[in-house]
Amino acid sequence: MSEEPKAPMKVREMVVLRVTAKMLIPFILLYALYVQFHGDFGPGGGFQAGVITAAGLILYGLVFGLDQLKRAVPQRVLEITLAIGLLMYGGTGWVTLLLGGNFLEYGYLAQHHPVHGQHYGIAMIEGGVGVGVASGLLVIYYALAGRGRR
Amino acid sequence: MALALDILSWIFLLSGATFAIIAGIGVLRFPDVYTRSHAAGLGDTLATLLVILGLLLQSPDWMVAVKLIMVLAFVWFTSPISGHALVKAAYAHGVKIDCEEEDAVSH
Amino acid sequence: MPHRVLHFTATALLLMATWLIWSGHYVFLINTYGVLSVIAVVALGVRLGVVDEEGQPFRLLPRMLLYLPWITWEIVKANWDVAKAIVSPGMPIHQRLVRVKASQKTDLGQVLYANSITITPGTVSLDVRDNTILVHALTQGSYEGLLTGEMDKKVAWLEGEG
Amino acid sequence: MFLVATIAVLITMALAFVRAALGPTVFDRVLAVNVFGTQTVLLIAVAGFLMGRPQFLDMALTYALMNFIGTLAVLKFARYGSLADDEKRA
Repeated sequence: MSEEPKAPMKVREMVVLRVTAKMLIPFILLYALYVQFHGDFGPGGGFQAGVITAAGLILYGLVFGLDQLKRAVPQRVLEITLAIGLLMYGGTGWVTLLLGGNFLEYGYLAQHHPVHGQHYGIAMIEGGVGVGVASGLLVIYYALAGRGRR
Repeated sequence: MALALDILSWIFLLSGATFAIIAGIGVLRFPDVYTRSHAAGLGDTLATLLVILGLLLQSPDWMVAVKLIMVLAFVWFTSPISGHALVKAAYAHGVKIDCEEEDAVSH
Repeated sequence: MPHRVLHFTATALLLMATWLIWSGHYVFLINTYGVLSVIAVVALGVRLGVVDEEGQPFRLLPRMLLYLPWITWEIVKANWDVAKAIVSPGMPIHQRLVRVKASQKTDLGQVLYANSITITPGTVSLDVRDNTILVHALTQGSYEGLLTGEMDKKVAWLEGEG
Repeated sequence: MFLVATIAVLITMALAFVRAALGPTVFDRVLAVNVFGTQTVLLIAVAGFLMGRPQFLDMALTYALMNFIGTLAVLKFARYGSLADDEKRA
């Protein structure tokens, strides 16, 4: 029984929030990825996915404390993923330019199948937006949550 | 058959709507935050259940039905958590309750 | 250690099933995204420490299926009581604040009990500590229903040998 | 019939809005906003059917999620004056 995994931090006083947050968070994160990858089919896409990811992690931060969240998702990592998100967005645009099209003219990503090119392009852009928005919002949360009213 | 389903759906939607309005009246009418939280629970649980059931009977395919059930499950799962967090925060903050605390653990 | 790996796998399967039910688009690309997403979520969940026996209590599932209809019926009855209290002109409310015993053995069981109390209108749990729950009851009926301890026993049964 | 349900939900939202405006404590306002949010979820679901576009349900789920986390965040801020501290340090 010593193998029994311990809660990351004994938040004894908030037992209801701790247990239920543990149940919810995986599903929130999965839902965010679902929204990310079903952008073509319904209302959704990178921006909402980024917001939901950030919301799930902010819920973790609210329940387990900012320090605990920062230990799992360090600010350094977020600064890098924020840059990666922007690069994915901008990079796709530059690649289409280099391939002879206009900025973000997706058709040029697959020379012989413009429709495929559009799929790759949109997937890249949405991915970039999702990663960028999630990291950006979390960085903002880190910055704001560190400051109290008092 | 379709008519019977429509009528059942009607009944669910209308009773759900009624309970939602009753919940709203309760939130407005009750004297303090603790009693109001009970009224809010009314809107979260039965009103949501009935409205969703009414919509379920009208859903065009099973995807929509699954998503309706997901919405219901999510609301039912989170409603007690936010309700508990709310009254707990109000109590810890010192919002007065109109009665004395009693102990039922010993018996 | 194998116990934990088993749990991670079960969680991944649960998440994958959720993905498939949600998605509705069964093409190779989307299913691949699904598998990758589930792996990513489980990895992040393990890192956050939310994937364990307390977060995904699979052993409760069979009894949960029997518990859910019961609690749903309790919720409907409690709603009826509170709705009556709201619409009657005299507003027959009788507030009580009472500390009741939570005989469940684990935190998870007590949380399930506290949430069951809160989700039935007429009673709301204020505080969970030291195997007791502080409850605010709205009407005489909800207060008496709470004191019978029926829900406490049901949730203890649901929790099983914990 | 969806229209009747929509109107009822809107009435409930109006009632909750009055409570949010009246207060008196911050917790009453949070409670009212929470009720408002749940009704919004129902409104999105019913409106989706009213307009024949049940894809709105994804949005309803997202809104329910935001309502829940928003409520917890505001409560935490109202209680501790910060979004970072856990209970022991506050």
